Amino acid sequence: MEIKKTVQDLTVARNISLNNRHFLLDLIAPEPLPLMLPGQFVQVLVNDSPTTFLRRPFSIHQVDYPRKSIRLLVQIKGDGTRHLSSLREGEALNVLYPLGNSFSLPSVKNVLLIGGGCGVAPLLFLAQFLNQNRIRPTILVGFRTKEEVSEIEAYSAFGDVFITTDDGTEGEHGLVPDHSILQKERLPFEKIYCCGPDAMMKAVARLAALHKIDCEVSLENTMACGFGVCLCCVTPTDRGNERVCVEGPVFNIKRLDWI
Amino acid sequence: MEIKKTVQDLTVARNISLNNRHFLLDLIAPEPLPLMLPGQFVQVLVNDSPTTFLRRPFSIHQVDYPRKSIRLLVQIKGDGTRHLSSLREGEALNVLYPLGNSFSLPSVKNVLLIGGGCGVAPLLFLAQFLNQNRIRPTILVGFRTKEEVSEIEAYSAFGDVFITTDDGTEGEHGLVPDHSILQKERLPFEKIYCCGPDAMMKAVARLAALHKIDCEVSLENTMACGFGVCLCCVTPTDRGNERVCVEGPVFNIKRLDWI
Amino acid sequence: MTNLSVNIAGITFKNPVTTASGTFGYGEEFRDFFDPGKLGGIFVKAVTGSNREGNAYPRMAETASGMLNSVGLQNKGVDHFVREIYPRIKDFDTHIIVNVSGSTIEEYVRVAEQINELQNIPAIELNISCPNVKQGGMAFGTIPEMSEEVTRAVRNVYKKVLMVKLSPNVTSITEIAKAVTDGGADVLTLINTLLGMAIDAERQRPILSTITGGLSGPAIKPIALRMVWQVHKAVKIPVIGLGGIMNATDAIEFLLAGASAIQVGTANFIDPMASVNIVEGLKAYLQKNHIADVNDLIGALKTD
Amino acid sequence: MTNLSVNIAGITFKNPVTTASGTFGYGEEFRDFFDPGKLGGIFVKAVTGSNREGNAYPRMAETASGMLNSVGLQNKGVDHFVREIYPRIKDFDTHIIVNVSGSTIEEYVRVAEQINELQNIPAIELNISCPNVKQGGMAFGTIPEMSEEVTRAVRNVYKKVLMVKLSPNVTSITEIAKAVTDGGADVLTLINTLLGMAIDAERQRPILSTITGGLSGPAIKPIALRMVWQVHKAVKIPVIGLGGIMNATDAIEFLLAGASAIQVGTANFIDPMASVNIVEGLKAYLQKNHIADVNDLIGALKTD
Ligand SMILES: Cc1cc2nc3c(=O)[nH]c(=O)nc-3n(C[C@H](O)[C@H](O)[C@H](O)COP(=O)(O)OP(=O)(O)OC[C@H]3O[C@@H](n4cnc5c(N)ncnc54)[C@H](O)[C@@H]3O)c2cc1C
Ligand SMILES: Cc1cc2nc3c(=O)[nH]c(=O)nc-3n(C[C@H](O)[C@H](O)[C@H](O)COP(=O)(O)OP(=O)(O)OC[C@H]3O[C@@H](n4cnc5c(N)ncnc54)[C@H](O)[C@@H]3O)c2cc1C
Ligand SMILES: Cc1cc2nc3c(=O)[nH]c(=O)nc-3n(C[C@H](O)[C@H](O)[C@H](O)COP(=O)(O)O)c2cc1C
Ligand SMILES: Cc1cc2nc3c(=O)[nH]c(=O)nc-3n(C[C@H](O)[C@H](O)[C@H](O)COP(=O)(O)O)c2cc1C
Ligand code: FES
Ligand code: FES
Repeated sequence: MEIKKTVQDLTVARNISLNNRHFLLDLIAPEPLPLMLPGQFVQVLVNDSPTTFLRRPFSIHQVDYPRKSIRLLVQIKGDGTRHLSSLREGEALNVLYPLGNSFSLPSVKNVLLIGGGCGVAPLLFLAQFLNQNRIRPTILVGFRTKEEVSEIEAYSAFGDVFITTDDGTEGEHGLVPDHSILQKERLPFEKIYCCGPDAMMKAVARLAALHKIDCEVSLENTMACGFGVCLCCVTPTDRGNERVCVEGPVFNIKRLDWI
Repeated sequence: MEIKKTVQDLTVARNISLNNRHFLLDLIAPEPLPLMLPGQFVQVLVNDSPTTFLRRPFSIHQVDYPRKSIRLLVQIKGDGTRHLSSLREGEALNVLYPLGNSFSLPSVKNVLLIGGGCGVAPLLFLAQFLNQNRIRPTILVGFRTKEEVSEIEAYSAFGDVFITTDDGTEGEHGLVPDHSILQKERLPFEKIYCCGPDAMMKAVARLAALHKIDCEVSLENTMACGFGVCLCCVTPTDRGNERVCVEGPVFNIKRLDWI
Repeated sequence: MTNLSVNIAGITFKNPVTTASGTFGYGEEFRDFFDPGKLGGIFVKAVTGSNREGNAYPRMAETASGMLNSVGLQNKGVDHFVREIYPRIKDFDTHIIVNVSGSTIEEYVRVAEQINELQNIPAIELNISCPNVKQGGMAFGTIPEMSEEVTRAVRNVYKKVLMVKLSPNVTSITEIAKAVTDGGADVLTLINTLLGMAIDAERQRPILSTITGGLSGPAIKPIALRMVWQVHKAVKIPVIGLGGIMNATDAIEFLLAGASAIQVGTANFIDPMASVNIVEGLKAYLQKNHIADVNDLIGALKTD
Repeated sequence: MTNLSVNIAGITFKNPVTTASGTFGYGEEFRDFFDPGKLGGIFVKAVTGSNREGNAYPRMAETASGMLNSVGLQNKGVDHFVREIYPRIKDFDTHIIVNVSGSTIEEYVRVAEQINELQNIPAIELNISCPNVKQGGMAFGTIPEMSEEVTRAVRNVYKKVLMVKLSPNVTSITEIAKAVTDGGADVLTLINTLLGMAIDAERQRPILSTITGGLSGPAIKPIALRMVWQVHKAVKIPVIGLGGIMNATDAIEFLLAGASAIQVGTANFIDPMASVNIVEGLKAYLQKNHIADVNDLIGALKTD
């Protein structure tokens, strides 16, 4: 099924600061939302930031169809995200969406979601979607430090949550791929979905390959257009260079040259 | 006396809309204001306007030394001034000031100030300054239409005010140089100070020359730096190309090649 | 009634707003947003002799009011275009023009010959200005003799309207323009991207895998306008102008400087509606200024 | 202790941050804002053989992340410089370098000879790249033979450090760089402005009195970085880099690309403190990254 893309002025309903690097943006559409799938993303036009020329891509963190609202989870990286962090209720934000493919619906039951940093963004939507399909995933999320651990209640509603922090101030100490649930000789998972920094995703991909677990990752290649026309965002796959914004952002690791 | 220029973050104390094209900005300095003279201007750094690269020059409209406050009168022309129009109380504005020369203190008593559009900006400060030097000027100001006629009370405190509007909805109908007080065979003025659109200033300059009245005009050449280093703002004078931002903005019409 | 249509080398464009090669895909991706039939024309992504994977990622760097790209002509080759893509787009209600690229004169000629057979393609745009391929590309476009030679070789086999897209990375754009005109071009398109570079100061590395790439966007508009103006005065054939056009005002500036039509490039990425909005804005400008025919704007810059 | 000083052709600059000719006056205008002695050097406004009034107003147009200027070398001539200006600035606690311009080789030579006599001027910067004068200027800088010839002529009379400032409006910057090096230059400065144009769509007129002018500011940074990188690899003499540097990060990018020092130009207009802020930012970067000597950054771009 082909979902029609649209470019729309959404209205900021809430801008919720989680900590000094992360915030949630609730955006309300003027008309019923198009159907969206977990793993898809939006391209946001950042106004009034002289150093931000192109749109900025963000995963869809949550969708509330009745309220015609989508939620983004944003980490402040540079000028673009800094400008978004100061958006106020009622301001308009021009958004191009929904973009990209999505995570696949698994045919198995033992599913693990792994997210690090703001790579957790698409996993909440995915967890909810899995629940709707009667799958309760295990969710492993990594943060830098205790202050940044957030939305655990939201995740817990959809699955069993495990936490790591880089500095050990909450959950297990260390990086996500080092968490004890991944250190067993045989892992109880049949499918892994992973999103986060490249190095983390590659480590998880190696682990999945080792344990012969099917694994999908969501890439965050830099983008100019986000809807398939510039060919700037490509990644090498078994079919040559493919567009992360159309054929991705979600790829099965079998199709990448990672391992 | 050399006045030291400074570049400072001023705080917006008030942003007063006069009509849908004009507003007043009150800016408070963090320390006592430098001495400023009527005719001088400031260069404002417009934040968060992607299409505004250079600073924007504005005349000093009023000065309140005890409150460490200066007031600008701004007309919305393009993106830069539009951004300034939405500044809120408490926001910071980076300002480079004071710049340029100033109107000269007249040695005569019968003085006429003529301003059109936002060319009236420096005249309020000048009128106040003249009063402090025991001169009560005649003040002739032109506006587009009734809705834009503003600050008449402020001018009236310092002199006798006459008004024209382009559409005749208030004061005399027509352009400033056509006002009846200028249509006499002998004009009762010994000095004219004029600021406004080029065409208006040139008409006034011709009139002044005809009546052999000493006349100073304030130019608004486009500027890159505003403090004398780029040589972009020059005007031809009897000493060759001179910088409007340093040797001006005020020039005696004798020194220009206008007539 | 305001006339928006322009005639360029015998082809009537319903309006002078077209889209730049490499920034509009094959037009299909924009159908979610608007009917491509509203545009004067579409210049599709570069087509080469055979499949190319293009350069390695990263291929993009954002710069002040612009971007660098080093896509490197990724496409599936002319056979694939003729077989798979052409049938899908040939009935668009607008002119489809194919951007023809290559590394050798033979490759350009071969692609042009195959496109010549496609009934609904009224013109090709010879890309002798791509800065992102090791051989050919920009090299052809920076040497007058080579520009003329490749143009002439294609002219010999291509029977419809031959447009040639010039590189701005040259000392004298008029010299190249004249050489290409002598080679038999019907129309000149300018400008392609300027060769630039971006560095990540934290990682102390170039941002692009290819180190250098092509600069596009509003940053280059002053250079593009200057070149269109110079070339318009130097040659007799029509010029299509582009480089940093984001809105109708920009487009009008290019028409005034002498462009008979304009292309919208990088702007498509930021606003997929940019090109149709420009059609509307142009119409509004003409009406506001009581100009009955858009042709009255072309080259109408007053310089007295 | 972090070392910020660089040695360029025998001159020790206390730091690699200098200011670009035509954007810093004679340094005096900045004394209200900071002590010019904090800078590595100051390149003063172009000096020509005799008084020049420059071009007519308007001389400036704002563009996307940049500006066009067509000042046209307005200055009171070399005699006036020697007599009036030099005495006022010669004791600044920084290197004063004179930007030497002209319309003929004789004029360049005459100015260089006179500046050669000024004890506190350790170098000149030969401006063979000004796009804003009818004769000479950029013409010299776009033809390798002429670039070499004017450099050699000045080399014959100028005994101190000879820097030559290159024009970016060329097909091959390395070819010009090599020609100028062969002509006897000690140092290359790049880039000067790119030739551009701006149009007022409402008035249907060019904005500049001269129609075209020189583009500067962040818009041109990618092009400048690319040229510095290319030239740094192509010649053995030091390169001074500029073009759109607004902050310390930009400056570091130029150093990484191979510049031994940088110049701050248009940024001075927007923030008179830009250059000293860059000195501070550079120091902070070195400290944060535990780099003891700024020389370790020069040309250190990792491209493996
Ligand atoms: C499909 C997709 C989904 C994404 N989802 C989210 C999300 O849900 N939440 C979120 O916070 N972020 C997400 N990102 C990343 C987000 O787009 C960037 O962090 C953002 O664009 C940075 O913009 P900026 O202007 O603040 O920073 P910039 O000033 O543009 O960049 C700051 C620094 O971050 C680096 N950077 C910027 N973008 C990327 C990138 N895509 N990959 C690697 N490095 C980069 C830059 O090189 C620079 O060093 C996503 C990216 C993609 C492609
Ligand atoms: C010394 C001086 C004092 C000034 N004092 C005042 C003042 O007190 N109040 C006030 O409202 N304005 C004043 N101006 C004019 C003001 O600086 C401009 O209107 C402003 O810079 C426009 O900025 P913008 O970004 O809104 O418009 P832009 O988008 O830059 O320009 C919009 C339109 O106005 C034209 N324009 C812009 N600046 C000028 C100019 N200087 N001369 C002629 N046309 C111009 C442009 O060409 C364009 O067509 C002064 C200018 C100078 C040089
Ligand atoms: C991502 C990207 C890909 C491009 N691919 C091509 C191409 O395949 N063929 C071509 O002739 N020009 C190509 N160009 C150049 C554009 O067609 C255009 O000449 C240039 O971007 C300047 O216009 P703009 O500033 O409006 O984008 C490409 C530009 C970009 C940004
Ligand atoms: C207003 C102005 C005047 C200039 N005058 C000169 C000059 O006299 N001599 C010269 O060599 N370069 C001159 N330049 C070019 C600058 O020195 C510099 O090479 C160019 O602006 C690029 O750097 P930037 O982007 O940092 O400004 C001038 C530039 C500007 C903007
Ligand atoms: S970002 Fe343009 S094709 Fe993917
Ligand atoms: S604006 Fe720069 S010298 Fe006047």
